[in-house]
Amino acid sequence: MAKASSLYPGITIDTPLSGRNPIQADGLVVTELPFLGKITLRGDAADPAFAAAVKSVLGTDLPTQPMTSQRVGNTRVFWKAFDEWLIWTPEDAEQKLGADLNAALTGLRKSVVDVSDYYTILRIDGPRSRDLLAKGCVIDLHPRAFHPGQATGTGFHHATIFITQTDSDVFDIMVRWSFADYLWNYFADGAREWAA
Amino acid sequence: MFLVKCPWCGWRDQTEFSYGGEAHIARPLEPGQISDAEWGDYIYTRRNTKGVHAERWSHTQGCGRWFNALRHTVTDVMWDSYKMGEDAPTPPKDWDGMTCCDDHKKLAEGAKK
Amino acid sequence: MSQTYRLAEKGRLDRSQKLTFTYDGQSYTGYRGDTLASALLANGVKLVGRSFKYHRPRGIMSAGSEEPNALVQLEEGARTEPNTRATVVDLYDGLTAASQNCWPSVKFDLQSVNQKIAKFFPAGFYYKTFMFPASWWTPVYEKIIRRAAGLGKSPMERDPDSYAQKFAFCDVLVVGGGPAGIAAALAAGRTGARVILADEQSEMGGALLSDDALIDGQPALDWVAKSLAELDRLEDVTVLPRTTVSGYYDYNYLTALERVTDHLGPQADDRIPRQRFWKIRAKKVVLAQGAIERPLVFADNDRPGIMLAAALRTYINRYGVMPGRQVVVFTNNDSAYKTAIDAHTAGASVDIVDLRENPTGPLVKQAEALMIRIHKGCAVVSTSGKHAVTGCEIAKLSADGKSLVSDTTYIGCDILANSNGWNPSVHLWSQARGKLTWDTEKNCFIPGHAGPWLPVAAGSGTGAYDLGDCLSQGFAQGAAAAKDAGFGSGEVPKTPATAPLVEGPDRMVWTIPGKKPLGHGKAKHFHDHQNDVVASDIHLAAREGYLSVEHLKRYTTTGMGTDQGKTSNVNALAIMAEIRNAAIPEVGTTTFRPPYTPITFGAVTGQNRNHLFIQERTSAMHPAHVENGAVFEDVGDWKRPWYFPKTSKSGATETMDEAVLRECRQVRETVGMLDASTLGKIDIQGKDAAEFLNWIYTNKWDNLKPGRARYGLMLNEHGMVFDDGVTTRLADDHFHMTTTTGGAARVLGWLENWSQTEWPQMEVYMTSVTEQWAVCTITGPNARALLADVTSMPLDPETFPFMAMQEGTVAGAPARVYRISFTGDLAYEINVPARYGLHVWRALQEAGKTHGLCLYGTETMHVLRAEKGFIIVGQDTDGTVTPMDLDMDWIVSKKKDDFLGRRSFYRTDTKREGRKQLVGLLTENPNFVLPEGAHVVEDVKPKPPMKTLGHVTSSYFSPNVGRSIALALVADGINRKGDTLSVPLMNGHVEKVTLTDTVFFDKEGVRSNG
Amino acid sequence: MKKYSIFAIARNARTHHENWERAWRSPDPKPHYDVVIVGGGGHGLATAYYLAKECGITNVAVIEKGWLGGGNTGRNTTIVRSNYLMDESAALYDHAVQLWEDLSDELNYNVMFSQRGLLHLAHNVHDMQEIGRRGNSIYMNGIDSEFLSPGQVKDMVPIINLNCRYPVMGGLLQRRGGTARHDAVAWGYARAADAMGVDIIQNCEVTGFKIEGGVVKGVETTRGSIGAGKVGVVAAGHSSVVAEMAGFRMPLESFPLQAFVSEPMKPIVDCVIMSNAIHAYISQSDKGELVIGGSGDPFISYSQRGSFDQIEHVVGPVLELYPIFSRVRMLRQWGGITDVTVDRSPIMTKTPVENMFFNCGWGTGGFKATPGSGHVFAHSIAKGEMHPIAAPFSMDRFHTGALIDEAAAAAVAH
Ligand SMILES: Cc1cc2nc3c(=O)[nH]c(=O)nc-3n(C[C@H](O)[C@H](O)[C@H](O)COP(=O)(O)OP(=O)(O)OC[C@H]3O[C@@H](n4cnc5c(N)ncnc54)[C@H](O)[C@@H]3O)c2cc1C
Ligand SMILES: NC(=O)c1ccc[n+]([C@@H]2O[C@H](COP(=O)([O-])OP(=O)(O)OC[C@H]3O[C@@H](n4cnc5c(N)ncnc54)[C@H](O)[C@@H]3O)[C@@H](O)[C@H]2O)c1
Ligand SMILES: Cc1cc2nc3c(=O)[nH]c(=O)nc-3n(C[C@H](O)[C@H](O)[C@H](O)COP(=O)(O)O)c2cc1C
Ligand SMILES: [Zn+2]
Repeated sequence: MAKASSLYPGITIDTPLSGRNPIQADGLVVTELPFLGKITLRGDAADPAFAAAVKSVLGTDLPTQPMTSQRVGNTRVFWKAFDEWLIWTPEDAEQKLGADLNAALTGLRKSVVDVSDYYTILRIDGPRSRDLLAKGCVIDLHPRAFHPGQATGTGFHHATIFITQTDSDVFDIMVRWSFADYLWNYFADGAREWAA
Repeated sequence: MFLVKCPWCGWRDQTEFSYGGEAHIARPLEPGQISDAEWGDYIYTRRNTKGVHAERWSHTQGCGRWFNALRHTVTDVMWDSYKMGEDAPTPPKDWDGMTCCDDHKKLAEGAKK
Repeated sequence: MSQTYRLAEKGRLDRSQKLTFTYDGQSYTGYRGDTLASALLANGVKLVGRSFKYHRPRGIMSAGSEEPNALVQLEEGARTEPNTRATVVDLYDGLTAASQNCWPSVKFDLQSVNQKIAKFFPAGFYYKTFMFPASWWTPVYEKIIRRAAGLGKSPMERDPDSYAQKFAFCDVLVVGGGPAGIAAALAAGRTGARVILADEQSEMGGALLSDDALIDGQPALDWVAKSLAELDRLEDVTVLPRTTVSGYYDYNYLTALERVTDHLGPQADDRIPRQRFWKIRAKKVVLAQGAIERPLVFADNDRPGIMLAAALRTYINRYGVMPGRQVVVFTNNDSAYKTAIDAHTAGASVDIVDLRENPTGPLVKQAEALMIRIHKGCAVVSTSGKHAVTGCEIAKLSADGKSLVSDTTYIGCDILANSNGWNPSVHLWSQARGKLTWDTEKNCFIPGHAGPWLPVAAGSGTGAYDLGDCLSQGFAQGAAAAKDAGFGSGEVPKTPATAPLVEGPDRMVWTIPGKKPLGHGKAKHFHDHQNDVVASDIHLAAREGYLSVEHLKRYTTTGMGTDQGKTSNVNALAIMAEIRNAAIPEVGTTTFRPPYTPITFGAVTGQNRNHLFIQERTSAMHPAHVENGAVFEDVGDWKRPWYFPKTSKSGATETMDEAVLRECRQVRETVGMLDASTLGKIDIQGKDAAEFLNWIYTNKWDNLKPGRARYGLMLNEHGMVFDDGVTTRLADDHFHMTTTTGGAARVLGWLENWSQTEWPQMEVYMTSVTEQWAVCTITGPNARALLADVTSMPLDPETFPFMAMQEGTVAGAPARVYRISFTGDLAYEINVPARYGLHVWRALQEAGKTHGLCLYGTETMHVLRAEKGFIIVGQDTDGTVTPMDLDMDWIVSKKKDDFLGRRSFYRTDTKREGRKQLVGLLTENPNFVLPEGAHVVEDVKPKPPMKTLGHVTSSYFSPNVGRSIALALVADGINRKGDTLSVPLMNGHVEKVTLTDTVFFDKEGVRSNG
Repeated sequence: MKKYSIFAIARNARTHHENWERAWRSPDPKPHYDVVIVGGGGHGLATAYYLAKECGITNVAVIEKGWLGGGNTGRNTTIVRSNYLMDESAALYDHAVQLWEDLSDELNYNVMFSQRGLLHLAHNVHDMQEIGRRGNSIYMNGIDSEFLSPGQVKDMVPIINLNCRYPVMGGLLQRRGGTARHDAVAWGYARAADAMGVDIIQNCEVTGFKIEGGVVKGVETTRGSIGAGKVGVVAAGHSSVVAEMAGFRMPLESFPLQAFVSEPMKPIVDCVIMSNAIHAYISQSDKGELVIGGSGDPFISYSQRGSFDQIEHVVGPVLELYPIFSRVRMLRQWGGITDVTVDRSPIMTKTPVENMFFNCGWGTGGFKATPGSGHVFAHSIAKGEMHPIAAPFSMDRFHTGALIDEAAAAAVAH
């Protein structure tokens, strides 16, 4: 939903899916998680200085195993690549986190980029979530193959997505702003077969 | 649609990757010192191997990293992948690409002996 | 008519559900559980189609997906569907079908005259004729051939149904739900493995559905039911009836088409997909596809009523139809005796014609005991009947099977069932790169060495026809597959008890001699019923040198029909082997290719249609553009405002030309605003970022000051321009790059590629931020005043000069404002995080009211930049253009030793004089706008060919210059400025043009200061 | 060679078609030929034919590792056109089209060359600029070329959906373009070449070359060594493999390209329609199948298959443009191995080995050139100098940079 900015008074802020009602079907709800903070962090995890500096800011070690993530409070840190992490923060926490990371990492090989608006996140919740994702996702999301806390980049037809499971039947899917409408429409169309 | 082994993310659908052509083609260090023909070969000429081909892939939709892999271009079976800068693994000389990846470890060990 | 041929008791039908259907305008009834074919046979309809070439009457030959003959046009209107095999259509109430490829009707088909002149249509006849006169081929001969060919008719309306795709993963995929497949699924499923069991039929059970076998002393179908119930209880087992596995691709990727609602008939609502296309990645695959019966190749073996023996048995037992009263069973093996026995039991009078002199199996004994007449050592040598078979002649065969050694005897019959043994279904095995072996005992191809994905086969698909063997193979392979996939110990469930199958040997006579030598007389020995290919065509092909099985296929079209030769291929190659005096495996098979049976395009596409075909990417300001009445242009997958037509009070809407003229003028007079969000943006960080850019761009970057921006050209290693854009240094180790809209992904890929693979030691990281930033570009003399209304940033040229960047707030939102210009006028590119984009756009629009703000789109942008001679990569360049060709030598650093593409400048052709170079063109008639793409010549000839010097890349009417302007790539153009050349157009007009500089407006470049 | 005609058929009908002679012999290889052609696809066979017919060199063998025409000649979507952008290409491909126009007659074999018209659709402004430039360029080269408005496109192809995701903004038509029967081309050339004494040797793979002092002397094959005065290599997808045998490399990569056909239907698509922006092309064969192709897989492969997702990427656009085909079914899909150059133009060239000539790099679009390619290549081999039409396509362009860049202008070469 478009809404008033809490940082800049009097300003309406939007997401690519502003104004959409959740997609609802039997065993399925799809909603947008708007305005989460998102930061791309890059650097050399093998460099102890880098690891320590990041830990001093995040309060946790960076995940170094492919497809894993860490959660500290409301912040989630995902392994994106061997030298890249994605951090999701609560709304409006990204500026401070970004600044803190930059400060802590000064002089080290690194990159910190705010990508909060580059992406948005769709949440699929319900026992049919896997069936919906199976309409386009090329990775196996069966409970034996993919667990809560795991995360990876992959594809959904034309969209590149980053997917993580947060709970037994809940998946959060991050997608570029300009592909959000497409993905949303895909889900909406796909959910029709279970429409109440 | 074959599978490609990302050295980090594991075996994934080929559609998640971008192909980057033949591997181990280094850019000439002194382009000014080489002939037009040598420069032309660097940009255009490729082994185009029928058989075991060393090639580059990027896990574009996944981790986004480039790596190298050996694939048999007759059957599209991938022997293994390896990170940039690492040496290529060595499948047995007579590997015909008609084995499944599960067997490659065994084959590789056999070849060493 | 009311199901005269329906048996009282038998069949897996729900007789409480009587269904009405229409065939060729006539109404009939059938039951739930029927196929269209079984229902037609129950109603005594045998003639269902006309053959491809000769338009001979054709009936129903099989009871499955291998059917070559009984193709119908299913339904009418939007849901019509050509070439549908009646044998696989589940009957539903209200079904409508019609015969196809015949006119005016299937009974009286005018083109059946082709039969009479069949002698003139041997294989390949069209390669030998229709050559004279040459000019007649396309308009006359080909038209006739096209009309005559082609089978059914395409739908002419949009499909009202929906389709879906499903990506599935499993440990064990079992293809085929006969006894072997069910056993495999049970064995695998019990280990806890994820199992998918797919069968193309409406029910699981395979051959058992047509059989009366016992398992553990109980009807086999009880075992099937019990097993399915168990599978249903296993959480990770999915059983998919009506699902044909269509393709077996690399790494155990298999596709399957599930017919979700086809058996229910047209649905009122398209919410439930009509068909679902499965894309399955399996760890292990068990192929239990069964076997397909092979017909005998005998004279006139194509009349309606002539069918496969097992098919007749299926009609009797599974569908409760005894389609005739007098049955002849013609066989070379024991299995067809079951058909004879069942037909006899169903009340028909039965004759068995057995090629074998001395058949011995227990089934033979059983038939003898039932007093069924058996004509041993005999063959059917002719058949008769106009629209359906009415009888046949039989005769004794010589020991070599090549000739008749007795007079013929006539037997009246209305059904002629025949069997030439079985072909295991090795299609998917072969698609999976598995080798085939010819089994000399069973006379068929069976799976040999497996391909890399190591599928396993079980059941009659391996040539094991004994039910017990099928079950035990299924259990064993299912258990082994699960174990290989990491489940269970490999322990094999115990096979239940079944009666052993005891069969005598077959007698192979690949071509049954007729009364006349092959190819003489009228009789035809069909092996490919659908494409009307006969044994004598194979002889002809061989005679003419088309000896390879692949040439045979293509010369005669054998096996190229919608059935892909499921019943014909092995017969064809066996006949070729005989002719060549070669062993059958030496002749070999043609290549098995997907799909196993034809798959609907709709299903392959699934949801990827209409608005989901390819994403429509839009910027954060898109809602405002829609409100403002923008007309959009497709740029890559983006929808960008092209122009903003105004509607006058009288209701007239501006044309594109009018809108663009107005927008162009107003931008230069007051101020305009463009949505530039789609430009690619890349955040570049790291201590080596500047050095990296030195490699990537032709100019120098290490000397750029933070807060300042610079334009760059990017080349590939061929030395050709492939992208351009402005890049800003945000900090020593931090740059913000922009790229063209269409080039964004390519450029990022290019940078990543070099940094990761060639220069991994460089400290530089790229991150795409295209959508992070929404960009409102304001440009024109009033731009500064407008911006001043919505920001408190200092805007005076000293503090905020051209090619500089400032951070601050605009309209209350955090912003980076870049003072760069693509119009040549004073301009600001206001970047805000996308969430603020719509707000800022609206705020600027509002504030702009007092500054004469006009919204403009990409077309005006193109005109304005052309006025200034700014290039558009991809329009004024095409991948063959160097910076020097663009007269942009100034941007190529002479100080750098190297950068990407530099070496290519020194190649003979690249450094050559007289290359095509970018110049301006002014037409003689200032109002004449050259078409883009028109060519420039020196010597105009009355008509082409004319030697051209280059072409117009950009061309517009420029209201600001007050005339038309154009850019062109012209050979040696830079040296030829001032010359007058010509542009001859395709409509005959020739426009004289003068070569000029590329800058048409504000040559002094003062306007960018405001 | 006995002449084929309706009369021949009638005559043979009387004798139950038992007296047709072989279309070509299956001779054993001779120890030496003046020219050995490696590769029995359309181009190789045409080369042999023109060597015999026009250059008076009849002591020629065509060596084919499998069956004649079993390479890309037997697996292409049969599109013929000459509306190429670059002057050099236009000259080459139009030379071919002119030969096509008389080919059935010349070979006495109906190759079913059907000038049903070839339409390129433009779906966006960039496409319009591309066809604008190409259409004019073709026109200036004296080749037929017409622009169509969307309405005219609709008149020509009534079943098209103009307002699809990328609306049809216009079209470029070449009326002389069309299709031909692929197999017949190989067979027709083989028969005519054979009749002039060319030996066509199938199931014989070239495994190496005899090269002495930088001069080729013969070929090694699975059926023994064969001496040769000159060698012309026309091995399409396998060009790099054969070049390796001769000790040099080519600027080529071999990519899979797939095609598929629908079940046959009554005539519904009259011309050939190509769409580069959404990448699908479609025509209907005389048997009634829709013949459909698109772009190739993006990795090298000799598997003669391709990935299923490429098929999906073609079916999607087809249904977008022709939604009525949603219920129509795909009958068969297959793949070929296309040797692709970076500029998407072929290579006809002398090589580092004297008397060895290469004709390759036709990639995804060489069927249409078959007669022209064979013709100029034959003359080049005979003379030892590249024919003027072939000369710009020499291999040294990759050193000088004088590419004939059909790829650069975003035209796709099918
Ligand atoms: C799916 C697809 C669609 C296409 N569509 C079109 C189209 O619509 N229009 C168009 O113009 N073009 C098209 N093409 C391209 C066209 O098919 C080819 O460019 C053309 O057929 C090449 O002909 P050729 O004779 O050079 O090659 P081929 O027909 O491939 O012949 C080469 C022969 O060399 C043989 N050979 C290879 N190595 C050896 C050896 N060592 N010894 C002996 N013999 C050897 C091969 O077996 C083969 O028979 C398409 C290609 C494909 C794959
Ligand atoms: N000589 C003989 O008497 C003889 C010959 C053949 C079979 N049989 C009998 O037939 C039975 C064979 O059992 P079985 O399990 O091996 O085979 P089956 O024929 O019972 O089952 C195979 C099943 O696979 C399905 N199928 C085939 N291809 C498919 C595909 N691509 N996708 C989805 N489904 C597909 C078929 O529709 C069929 O239902 C046994 O009872 C055997 O005794 C006997
Ligand atoms: C123009 C054209 C039309 C074709 N039409 C058919 C057809 O109607 N039926 C068919 O089964 N195959 C058809 N094919 C495909 C061939 O069967 C075969 O797949 C192709 O020649 C490649 O050979 P391969 O599959 O044996 O490798 C056609 C091929 C081409 C090139
Ligand atoms: Zn990865």
